[in-house]
Amino acid sequence: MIIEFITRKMIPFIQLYALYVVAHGDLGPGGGFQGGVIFGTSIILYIIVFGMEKGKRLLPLKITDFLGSLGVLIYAGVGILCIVFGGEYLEYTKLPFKNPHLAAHLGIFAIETGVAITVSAVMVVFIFDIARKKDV
Amino acid sequence: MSDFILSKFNYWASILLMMIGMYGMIAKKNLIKKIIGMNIFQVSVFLFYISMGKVKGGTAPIFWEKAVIYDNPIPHVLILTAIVVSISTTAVALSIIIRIYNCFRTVEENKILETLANDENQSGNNQ
Amino acid sequence: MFDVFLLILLIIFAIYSVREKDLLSSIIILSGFSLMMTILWTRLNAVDVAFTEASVGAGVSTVIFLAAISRTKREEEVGQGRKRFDFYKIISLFIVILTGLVLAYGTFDMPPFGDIEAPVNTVLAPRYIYGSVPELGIKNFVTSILASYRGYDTLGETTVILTAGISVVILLRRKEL
Amino acid sequence: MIVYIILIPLVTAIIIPLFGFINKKLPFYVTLLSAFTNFILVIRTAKKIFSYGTERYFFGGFEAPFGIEYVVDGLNSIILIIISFMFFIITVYSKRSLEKEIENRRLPLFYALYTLFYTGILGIVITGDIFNLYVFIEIASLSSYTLIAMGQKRNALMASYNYLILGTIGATFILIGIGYLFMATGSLNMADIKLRIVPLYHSKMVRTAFAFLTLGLMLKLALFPLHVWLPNAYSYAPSAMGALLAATGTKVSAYALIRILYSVFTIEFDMKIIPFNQIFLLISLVAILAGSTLALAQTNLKKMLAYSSIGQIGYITLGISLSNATSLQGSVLHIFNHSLMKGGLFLIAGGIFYKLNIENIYDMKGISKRMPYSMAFFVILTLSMIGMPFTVGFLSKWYLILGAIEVGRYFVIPIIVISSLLSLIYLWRLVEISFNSDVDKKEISEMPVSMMVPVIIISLLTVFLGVFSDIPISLSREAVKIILGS
Repeated sequence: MIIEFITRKMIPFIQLYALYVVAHGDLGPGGGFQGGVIFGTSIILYIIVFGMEKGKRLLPLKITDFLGSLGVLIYAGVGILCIVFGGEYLEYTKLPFKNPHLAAHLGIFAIETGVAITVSAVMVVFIFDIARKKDV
Repeated sequence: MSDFILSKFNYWASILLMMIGMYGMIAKKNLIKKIIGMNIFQVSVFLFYISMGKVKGGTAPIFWEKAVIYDNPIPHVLILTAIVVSISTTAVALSIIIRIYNCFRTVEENKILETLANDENQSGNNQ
Repeated sequence: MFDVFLLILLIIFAIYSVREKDLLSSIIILSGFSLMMTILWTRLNAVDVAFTEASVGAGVSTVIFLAAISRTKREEEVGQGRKRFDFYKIISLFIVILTGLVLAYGTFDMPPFGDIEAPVNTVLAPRYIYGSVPELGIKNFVTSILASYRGYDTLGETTVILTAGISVVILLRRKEL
Repeated sequence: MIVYIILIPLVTAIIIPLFGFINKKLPFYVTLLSAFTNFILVIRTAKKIFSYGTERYFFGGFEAPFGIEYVVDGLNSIILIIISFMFFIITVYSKRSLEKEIENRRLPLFYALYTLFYTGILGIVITGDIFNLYVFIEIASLSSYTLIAMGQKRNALMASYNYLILGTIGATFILIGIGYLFMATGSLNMADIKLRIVPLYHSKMVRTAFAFLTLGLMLKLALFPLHVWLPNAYSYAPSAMGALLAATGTKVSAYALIRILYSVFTIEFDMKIIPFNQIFLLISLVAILAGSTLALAQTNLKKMLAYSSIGQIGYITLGISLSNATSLQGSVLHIFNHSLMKGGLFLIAGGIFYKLNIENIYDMKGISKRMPYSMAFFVILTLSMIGMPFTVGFLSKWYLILGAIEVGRYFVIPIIVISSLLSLIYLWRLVEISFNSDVDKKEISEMPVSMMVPVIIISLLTVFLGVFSDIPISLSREAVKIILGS
């Protein structure tokens, strides 16, 4: 009971921290990958405490599969956008924003988000499929 | 002499760790143990890379007005990529091991090879 | 000196983890090994890498190892009637020592640890360190290299993760397991 | 422009699972479309390269040693052509074959991994950055481990696991090599390293880096003493995947080895500073003989072809070790030819398994009556493997022999002849058994059209390119120009 209560209260904070890590990758340590792992861990914690069934209800497998692809698609898509706006692949400074620094910031934020989405989805998939005892 | 040893100690320690990991990877017969060896092997290679990026008196590679010398950020970047590769390999390897366990009911290489040899004999007799 | 102590401890942990017959303890020691590595890397100022290793090496990787042994076997079996002269082990030991010697041979020409004049620190690094803030406005050099200068590697890295995810799904998501 | 060569398969691989949600059959057509587009793109790029010279692409607009660079030149465009062609052809073949061997609901993810493998090998071929090479080697390896594990028999799992262990050791060795090289030169760009390495010939770091890079690649290449993972991996993988691996997997590693030897290290370093060539020559000759002999001992058709591959890899490395223009041309030609021939033979083996469910050679009595066309093409490919004149297999052996004569290593010639005779014996064995007329099952049951057409195209190409030999020869001459840096 207590564990469930604490987990329920803790998970939002872990997820908030994960978002902070993703967003602050360009200022301090951290970035998409670390943030993604932490976000994935919050869901793993939920699964460990509340069981596989509830975890699956919270985040159906189809959605994790979809998110895994979506993240890489965002990354590759940002690169292609850079080509569309006249730069080379992944040349963020060519994105149409006020100044190159802002463009670089937003471009990097976009790809970090992509990385975070893929990584957290795949981490959840790892746990779902490796820890599962039977077909649930 | 002690200067010389200290100046290379990080590299030698990582080489020793690599040897331990690699030994676990080839000599052990247990499939999971091999993967544990693989993890040690790869992490020690990462240690080797990180050691080469250290600069005497350097600060962490994050912009800071007071900093004079920074540590080299390139090895850090390369290793971030390599860590991801390492966890991916581990996950795939463990999935294959779970499948192997389901087919053979064991994770010892010797026993699996025995079972496979039996398989082949039987299919040979049937013909 | 603390670093030297840590390194020696790391070696002891590694040996113990490889030798231990109970896979559960072996995995826990491996996790401790990763944590100590994290401390060492923080001391070497590789904060980003330490952060990742703490969450991946000591966290996720331990969890999936534990999950895997919970679905397979926990004990490593010792071969019946241990032979005194195990040919296979001696061959592996020989290969490993040979590898180690070649690696050690390479270290003799290396620039000393922490040398700022080493090629590693003079060829590419200055451009990244002094270019990152004016060119891109990114304060964390690791992020600027990871996402921008060598951003394509990171796309490859994300693809590797996706590959692993698809692999795990295709291998394990089935009825008969 | 050349960045699209990677982007098309990469994006395809990502969206295939999404198409899989809509319809289980759609992924095949998406893969086919992307394979075809990519093949056309590669051909167009290659045409441009041959008329205007090397093309380079800088990611993110950061110039060479600072950013990651893609390079397409005379050497890798020939490899790109053969890889993208074989991938397209095998994709056509894969539809029926995989429908039989893989459960339907797993097909979308299978095709996603299959395309990721293709992305990985294309990345290995096209990149000009040594760490990027490692990343793409890992993409290709990880996907191939799983694809091999998808084989029907339970041996496939063990084959995949062994490949995973040895492949990871190989990849980690490559990573160590990159580390030492990075430490010595401070650079990661191949062309830049080549410039910086000249004053460092006697550095112990560079030598260690050389040892680990070549050793790691030899593991991936399955050169003779390190070949143990290959036969099982090739023979227990799903037929289409086995064929793809045989046609592209080791060839790409051979290409990477050539790149490392000649575009990262210099030819003086390989030849004069260290005794690499003598050792390598010896290993190659042993590999040629051992591969052919071991192939004789096999009764499983696919395994026999896999062991024969080990021998053929020896030919490729033989040309590299002789290290003159003619022998290198032989090597490049052999990468090209062998990809074509071995791919075709594996496709036929897969077709026989598809139709009749047999793999053992001695069970194949009289199958020429049941599958006459397949066996006819098998004979054509066999002749090419042996090195008959007017087939493409003749060219590479001819150039290898000429190259050996050029440097006065005459003892190479009898070994090539003996190995050709051995391959005649082990391949002809099947032909003879299949034409055995004791069995009188008359009804013809050929493989389906979509599987037959690729085999026909490959067989005709081996003859066509053997007769009009200017095309492969001029292509490989361009490649050698790049290797020797003239």
